[in-house]
Amino acid sequence: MARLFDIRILTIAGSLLCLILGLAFPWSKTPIIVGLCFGIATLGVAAMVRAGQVSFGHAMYACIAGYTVAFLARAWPQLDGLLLILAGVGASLFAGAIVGVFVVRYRGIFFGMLNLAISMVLYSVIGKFYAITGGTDGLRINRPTLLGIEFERAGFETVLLVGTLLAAIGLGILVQRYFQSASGEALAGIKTNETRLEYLGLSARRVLWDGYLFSAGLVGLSGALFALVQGLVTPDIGSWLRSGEFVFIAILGGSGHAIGAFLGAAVFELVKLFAAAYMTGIWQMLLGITLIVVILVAPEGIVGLLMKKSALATPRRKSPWGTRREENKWTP
Amino acid sequence: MKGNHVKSLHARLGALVAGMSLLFAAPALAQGAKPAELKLGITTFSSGPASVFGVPAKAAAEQWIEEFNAAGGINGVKITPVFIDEGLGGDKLLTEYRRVVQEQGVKVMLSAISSGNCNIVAPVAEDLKVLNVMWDCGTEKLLEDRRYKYVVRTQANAVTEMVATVVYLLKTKPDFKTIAVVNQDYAWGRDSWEIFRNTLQALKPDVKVVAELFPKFGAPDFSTEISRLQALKPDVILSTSWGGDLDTFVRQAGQRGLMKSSLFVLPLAESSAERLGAALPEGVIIGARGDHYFLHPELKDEPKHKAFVEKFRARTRSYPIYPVYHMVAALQAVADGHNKAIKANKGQWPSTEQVAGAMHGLEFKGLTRAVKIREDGQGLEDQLLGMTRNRAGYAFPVMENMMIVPADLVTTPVGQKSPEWVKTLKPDVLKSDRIKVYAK
Amino acid sequence: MDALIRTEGLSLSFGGVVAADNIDFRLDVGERLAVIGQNGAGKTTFINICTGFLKPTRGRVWFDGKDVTGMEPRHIVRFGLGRSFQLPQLFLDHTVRQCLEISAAARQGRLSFFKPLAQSVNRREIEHTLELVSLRERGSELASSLPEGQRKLLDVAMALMLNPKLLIMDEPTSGVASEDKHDLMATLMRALDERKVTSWFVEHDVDIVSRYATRVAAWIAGKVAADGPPAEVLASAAVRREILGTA
Amino acid sequence: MSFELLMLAAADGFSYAGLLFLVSLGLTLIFGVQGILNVAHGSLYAFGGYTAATLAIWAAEKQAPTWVLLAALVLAALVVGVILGGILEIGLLRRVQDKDPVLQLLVTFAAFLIFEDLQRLIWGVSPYSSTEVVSRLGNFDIFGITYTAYQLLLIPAVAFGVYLGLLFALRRTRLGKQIIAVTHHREVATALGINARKIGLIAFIMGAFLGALGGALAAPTTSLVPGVGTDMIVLSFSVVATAGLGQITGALITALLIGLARSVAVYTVPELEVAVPYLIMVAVLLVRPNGLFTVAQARRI
Repeated sequence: MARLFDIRILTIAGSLLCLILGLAFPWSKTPIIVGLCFGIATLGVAAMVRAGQVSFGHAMYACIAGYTVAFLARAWPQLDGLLLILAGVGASLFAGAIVGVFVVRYRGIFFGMLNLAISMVLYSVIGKFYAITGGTDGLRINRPTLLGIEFERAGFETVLLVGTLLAAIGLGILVQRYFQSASGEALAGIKTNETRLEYLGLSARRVLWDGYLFSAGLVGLSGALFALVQGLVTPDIGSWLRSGEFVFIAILGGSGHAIGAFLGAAVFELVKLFAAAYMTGIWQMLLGITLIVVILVAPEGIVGLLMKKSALATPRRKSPWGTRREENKWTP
Repeated sequence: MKGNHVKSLHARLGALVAGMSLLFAAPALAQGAKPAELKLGITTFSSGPASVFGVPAKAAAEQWIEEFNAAGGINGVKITPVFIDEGLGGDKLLTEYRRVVQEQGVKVMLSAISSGNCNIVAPVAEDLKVLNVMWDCGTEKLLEDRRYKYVVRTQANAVTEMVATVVYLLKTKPDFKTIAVVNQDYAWGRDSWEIFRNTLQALKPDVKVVAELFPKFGAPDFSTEISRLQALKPDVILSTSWGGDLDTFVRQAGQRGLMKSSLFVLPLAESSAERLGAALPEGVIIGARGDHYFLHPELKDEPKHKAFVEKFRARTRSYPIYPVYHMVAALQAVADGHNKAIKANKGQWPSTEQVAGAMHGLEFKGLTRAVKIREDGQGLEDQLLGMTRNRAGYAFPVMENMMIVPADLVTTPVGQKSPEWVKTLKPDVLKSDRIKVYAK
Repeated sequence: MDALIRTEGLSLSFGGVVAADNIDFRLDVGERLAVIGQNGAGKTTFINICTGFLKPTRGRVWFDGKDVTGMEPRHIVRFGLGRSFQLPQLFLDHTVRQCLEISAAARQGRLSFFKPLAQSVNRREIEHTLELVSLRERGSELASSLPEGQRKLLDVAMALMLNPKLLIMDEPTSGVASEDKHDLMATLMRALDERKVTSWFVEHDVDIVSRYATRVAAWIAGKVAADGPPAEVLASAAVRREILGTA
Repeated sequence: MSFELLMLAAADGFSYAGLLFLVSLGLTLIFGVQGILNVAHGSLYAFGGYTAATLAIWAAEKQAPTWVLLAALVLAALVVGVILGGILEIGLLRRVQDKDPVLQLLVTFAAFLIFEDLQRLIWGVSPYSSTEVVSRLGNFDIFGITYTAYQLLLIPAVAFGVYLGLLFALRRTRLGKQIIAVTHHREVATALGINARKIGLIAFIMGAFLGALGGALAAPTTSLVPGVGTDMIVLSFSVVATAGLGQITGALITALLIGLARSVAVYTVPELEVAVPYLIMVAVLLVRPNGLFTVAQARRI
């Protein structure tokens, strides 16, 4: 219970901080929403990390949802923002379901590479069909109504901030429940032993497909929100670097608990904001150094560090990738 | 226990918020009182491929502001620049933009280089009621689609540039039959080609477009495109590319003799010439997106211009390129706009709204001929183009056979849409006596 | 009475190596079979074919009256065939208790998405099974922290959680110190007896074979060379010469 | 598409494939020995290119003979390979050796981010290039199209030479055999008395050298700008994954395939040019999950 209690406090404190900062400094609403979006996407990627699979193409679901929002909003400007978001998530779930059928057959590097390849195809095609997609400059989205109400920029951002925050908390709880459910624990079993899963009468591919669908939906939601808050979608939201950033944040935050995704995203955004304001030109270097320090000092991420401090933490071996030079090794 | 936690948390949060407000809060200004300084936000690329423009422009801004402040500033108020990197991407740019406006009390922004970024910041500037001077981006659509109160552009737009390029091409080589284009695959490459093609079809309908190639932005290799162009043998090859892409294309085309068989038209190549050096052959039509050049036929010996070029060279070890001139133009316009508004305000320091009003209709002179900002916020900047020639004293080809096309002749009039307007152009425009040609 | 598992003409060869050579075999309910044979004789291959891990090149397998030839392990397991492994196949990042919980949840078929794992299984059953294989006090530790012997027990326990009709154990005592082997076997057999599970285990130790098996089958070069009561098989000449090396 | 066009496309594809192969070869070699997919490989490409351009500009200013210009390119790649490769391997990868492959991969991702900014701090943002050597080697015509000898002959020749040299070294030299032993089974090789650590370092530096060599050979024809390594890394990933990890001959064939398919696309469906390598990769992986040239391994249980 002590651990849960800590995380609750952390969640409440973090949420209050988001709200207070957002209301006190209007400019900070967008970075906070963006940070929460990154957190939501990372929740999805973290689910894959728990299964020992690292995808370098998950940003494609943000891209699919974002472009769905943009296409719909441009075709029917009267559509409500909430509907647009739902449609975006629906599209990413649909794509995830189909792509999932193929990628769940792959593990380790090939899982990462196949996702990467598919996302790169999408990325290049979107960048190329200028007439339809606006090419690399993307598509602008006019501010839609939210729940039937038309907002000015400030009001729109406040509603999005509150909405995204609530979604983040809700999804965080939901994903944490999923992690601890039979299905979620079986998903983590893919990392360590698929043979056993099969000999328990379970289909490892099906378990992974479920998780994949989850993650596609989460990344999709983040993409839809991101598109709305930016008022713009570009192919860059689906680039491999963005996928890499999600993995980066997942490792930074740690996949031991759903809150890690948000802690990681917060650190990531803060480093970027700090660099943008005070150390223009070397923000990538700062991010790189942060990542190396985290990997060397706390390979289980910020959550791992916090859990180590709390006495009742369940120990978890640090091993998010299937092919490990140890037990259960594939041999010729 | 729990209560304590929450309480101390609240206390801590309260302190944090209070602290941060102190950190970011701007001193409130009484209407009409002279501020201690004029904070000027400038967005420019310090990272990414477009930093070939952003970095020299930043150096120019620093140089100009130093001198300007030393000479007393605007009515005694000094300019303090705050630079923002556009290379961070649209979302981070917008965040920074709003941070400096809403927290640091910046009232005037110079933004942006990228047309995409101009599209992002313009509506935000209007919402925040901050004067936004688009100092380098070329998209003409922005000011045609909507009338802005707080957004102006101090230089020409893509239509002015492309129509002037067609004019130069048709006046120097009236009889070509085929043309091919190799542009970067993004909005500028696509849109500039559309304007160019429509203009060309209006002025010389018999030209055949034999290839439209759009290699991806940042492509490292154009071998295949060059082979295809060699097979097609077009009379003219247009490329509005810039930066590393243009350098690579020119270099590979030159290495393979393509520049001997076709006439190249490179409207942005002035900014690459010094880098390319001997790799840029003679006889290429190049432009500079405006009425400025360090060897400007009318202004090269003007003391102000000459002194600037020398100082800039001493500072950066290179000749000024077009974004440098655009930066100076924007800064000059901001200074002049303030002075105009102060005069209109009976010597009192003006509100941002008054300055924005004064910017519309302002006529100012940076390092170019005078530029007038129209009532729709669009600047009328004449266009200078020329042909490359090697000349003693320069390690790279410079422009000769220069021509200056007056802006109002080749810019969409207020209230009209460019795609329709360029189609109404008549070949008579080529005969205008207002187009000045400088032999040599 | 029908056989629990039966094979007919089961054959498999990789490249030029014949790993299973036309094997006809049956096992009835209530039997406790020990399989002996040299390394490479095809004991594990035969298990792998019967449980669906490998597909035979020829022949058929019936389990509990159903033709399961060529089915995936997960389908065959659902008919009531449990298996443990020579290299224990555990969820090393999970605790010992969680390993059993996942097994128990898997037995129910559909995995729930939002109900916590511990609440979706019968807690008493888990604790009882832990008790049965003497792993109760290590229940909250990570499976990866167990020594080899206890890993073997957990491996068997995970298969047992499925309430199988037949449990196949591939070398349950290998890698275990010889003085602990009897304890381990005693624990296992107690668990099997309690649940009345028919079983089949691969074993090298003659002592253990003669003590715990009701029937012995000897594998030589992909074939069943001898099959019958322990005393008879262990005494046969071929087995003594080829397997025990005591001829 | 006529035969003539196909030949033209082939000619363009060759040079591109040559560079792609060199970079991918380095990546696949490092993967084979170290089991690490090195994301920072793109930075090695970029640093190789920048260093080569710097050296070549300097040599060209001194009116150095052509062979010196060529040697400068190789020297640049060597310097980058040894220094950066050494720093990466000793300074970073060794520290995460016992950690998960995904953490190792992310460490190289972090290194990539750092190098990206470092490169800008060193060389600035202006495009960098030195074309002297290309003009010195001259041009020739095929089907009325002018090609540079540098692109059409030298780069493919170097790439093929490196391929043959590496195969020979791996099969015939002591070091090569040790590298193969470590690739196949690190533990067994160590038990046999091979210093796997040293071999790992040497192989890493060789791989880094090849990545840098790709950049160095590209420098005379392209312009080096910030971000030049980013595209190269994903492309070489796609070559390596399509071929199968650790497959040297496979990488050669795949690089050729991608190079040719890409030029054919420019002639026929230019919209797909950028997507072509990834379409090939998706298609191959769907049919052969471990890449074109890897034989699937069974798992022992």
